[in-house]
Amino acid sequence: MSQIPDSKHMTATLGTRILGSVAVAAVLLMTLLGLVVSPEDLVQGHAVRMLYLHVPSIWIAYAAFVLTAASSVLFLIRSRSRADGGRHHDRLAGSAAEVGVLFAGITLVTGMLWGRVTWGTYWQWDARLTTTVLLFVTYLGYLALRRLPADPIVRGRRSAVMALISFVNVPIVHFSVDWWRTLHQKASLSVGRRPEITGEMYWTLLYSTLTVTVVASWLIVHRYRVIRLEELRDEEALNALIASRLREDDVGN
Amino acid sequence: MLHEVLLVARKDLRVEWRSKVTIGQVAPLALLVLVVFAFAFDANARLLGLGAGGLFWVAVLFGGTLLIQRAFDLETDDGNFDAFRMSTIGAPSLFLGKSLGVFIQVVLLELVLGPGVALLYDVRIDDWFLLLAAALAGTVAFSVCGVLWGVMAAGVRVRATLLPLLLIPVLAPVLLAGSRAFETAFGVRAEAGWTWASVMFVIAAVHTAIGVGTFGFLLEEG
Amino acid sequence: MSTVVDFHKVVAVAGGFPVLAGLDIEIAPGEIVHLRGSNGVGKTSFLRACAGLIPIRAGEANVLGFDMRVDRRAPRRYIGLLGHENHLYTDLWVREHLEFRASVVGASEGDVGAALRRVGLSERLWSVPIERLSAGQRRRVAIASVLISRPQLWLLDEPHAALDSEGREFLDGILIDAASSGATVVFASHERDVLKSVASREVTLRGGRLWEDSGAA
Amino acid sequence: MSDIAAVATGWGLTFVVVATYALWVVGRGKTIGRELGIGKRQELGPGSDSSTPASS
Repeated sequence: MSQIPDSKHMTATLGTRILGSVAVAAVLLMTLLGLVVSPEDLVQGHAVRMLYLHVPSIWIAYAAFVLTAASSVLFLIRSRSRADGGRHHDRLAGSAAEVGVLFAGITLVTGMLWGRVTWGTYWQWDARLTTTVLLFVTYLGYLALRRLPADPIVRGRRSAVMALISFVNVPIVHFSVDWWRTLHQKASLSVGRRPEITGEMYWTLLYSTLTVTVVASWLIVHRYRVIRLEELRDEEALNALIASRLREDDVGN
Repeated sequence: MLHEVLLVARKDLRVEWRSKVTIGQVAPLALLVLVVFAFAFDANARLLGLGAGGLFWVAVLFGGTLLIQRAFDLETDDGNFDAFRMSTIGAPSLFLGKSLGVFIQVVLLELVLGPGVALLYDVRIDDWFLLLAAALAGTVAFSVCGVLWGVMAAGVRVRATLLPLLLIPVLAPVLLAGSRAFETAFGVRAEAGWTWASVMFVIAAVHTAIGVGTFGFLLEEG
Repeated sequence: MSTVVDFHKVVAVAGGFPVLAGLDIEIAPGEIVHLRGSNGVGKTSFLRACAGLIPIRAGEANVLGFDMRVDRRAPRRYIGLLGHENHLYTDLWVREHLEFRASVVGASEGDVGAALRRVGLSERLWSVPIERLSAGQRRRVAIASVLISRPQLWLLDEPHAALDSEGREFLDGILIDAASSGATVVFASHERDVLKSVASREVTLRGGRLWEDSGAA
Repeated sequence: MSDIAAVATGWGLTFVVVATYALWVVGRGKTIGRELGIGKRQELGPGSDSSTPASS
């Protein structure tokens, strides 16, 4: 009754070790490129170096929330047919959301520092900052909902629905806030448009984005495994409890 | 299905009729909030007039959140959700019925708050039609969102703190759109109030669809 | 249908605890089963599992011919459940509450009066808010709410709690009538002596499984 | 605040936060792994477990 399935890939695997090493090396190079090699911006000065964290962070935050939403939808439509009851998707949603919140927080902090230098104020009621802060709080709420003690399936359904609504809400929030105020520098990295940040700065930004993506993937994979281990531990305890309950009355029956 | 929706809504309204929580407690409380806003703005008539639209919706949000809480407490206090789970009433009907009940109670709240804002903040209404349309759209959006989140927080020990945390970020666009649309209706902002009103209709429609589709997931335990 | 409830080695988990651990039981139509056992042996969980409110983790469970592992919502409409809680809207008047319950199950206004009379609630209390009633009177309203849906399977958790002796007699009469008209009754109760008359079978649970069974009458 | 100070604060905070989170996640994984008596055989084979996300 009590066995640990495929236990060997629970903590570190060769794959994630390589990923982790790559991430560390990439971060070192990114620091070098971002803080030393790349030039100052003519207008922004050193403050442009903040964008090498700010822009990749918001990209990761959005990507993580997309992952959360996609996993949640899969959880809702597939949980009945999957052998694990959709727990895989639930874990993925949970770990991605946590990493997303982390990077949304980093986006806010770096953005505010950047704003202090460039705009002269920590906070502007600018569309993207406002959207980001709402997003940040929304997903903090999502994590709070996940932390509630509940049956795993109940919690999974509840948080999946919340992730779905939160995600559907992102464009609504963005549109309405954007419409309300627009003051932000236009998107720094966008496909099909001439980037406003050019040359070495552009490549540094691109490279940082890649690096942060690697770091975030590593974090998500490990967070996933921790959730899995926690579930496994609970499951173990429960199975042991069931086994002992099934045994205890055998003589009397 | 319509029959079931009306059954649920009528039950909730009858509970309100007997307990008078909305009219007797929540509405006076929301009025009090309007007074407190005047303290915050140092009773500056110009500022209050400019912000009246937004302050109205903040007061609605505050009172409405209490109403949502109440709407689900009366289901969980004595295990009434079990009765619903055992009944033939479908989850979509329950969702729509609860939303309708909350909607009517929020309308009651607004009927008290509206004149309060108009009198206390000295507001003149330029465009009645826009005002009513925006109020309708915002209230529908508030009700469906509220019921959707209300059931998620229902019966949880920390519901009183969890519900606002979940609800307010989602309602931020409604708050924004409602405020802007009201300002246009009050003639203090020359902006497309109708577009803001339609934003709220879209939000209401989206959340109604999600609620009808997912309420069953939220209701079932285990 | 030879059995109303057919549980075979059922394991059910609630709140991270195996509340049912290998429960075997069969209940036939028309039986009045008295569930016994001390606190925490799984009486409530058994009733809730029969009602499909707790998922079955292992084993086989059929209720009213529905496989509970496939769809545990299916039998609910034929089941009347009275839990520890009364499932009452305490702000409403007694009659209003019953009218709501009646309209949900498609019963008529006349049924409301009949059900209230059946549980012995005097007519002067019909237009009183439920919150003003005593615990025993509320229990009677709750029983009337179940009665009005004419269930095929009655699942009652401590239905006699808070009832006075008159209330218990009313309840016993209702249960006997239900069983003689073909319905099945399962109720949990600590109190042994009072209920001997009404129960056709006594089942004792222990540790989430069957311990003693007096057998079908 | 000078731009260099702002950049230093931003990068510093980010590194501290991400590193703390990473250490917490790994540490928690190791703790629970030890409780369950696994994690010692971690060098076995490449990650081919279908139920963990691809180690991109």
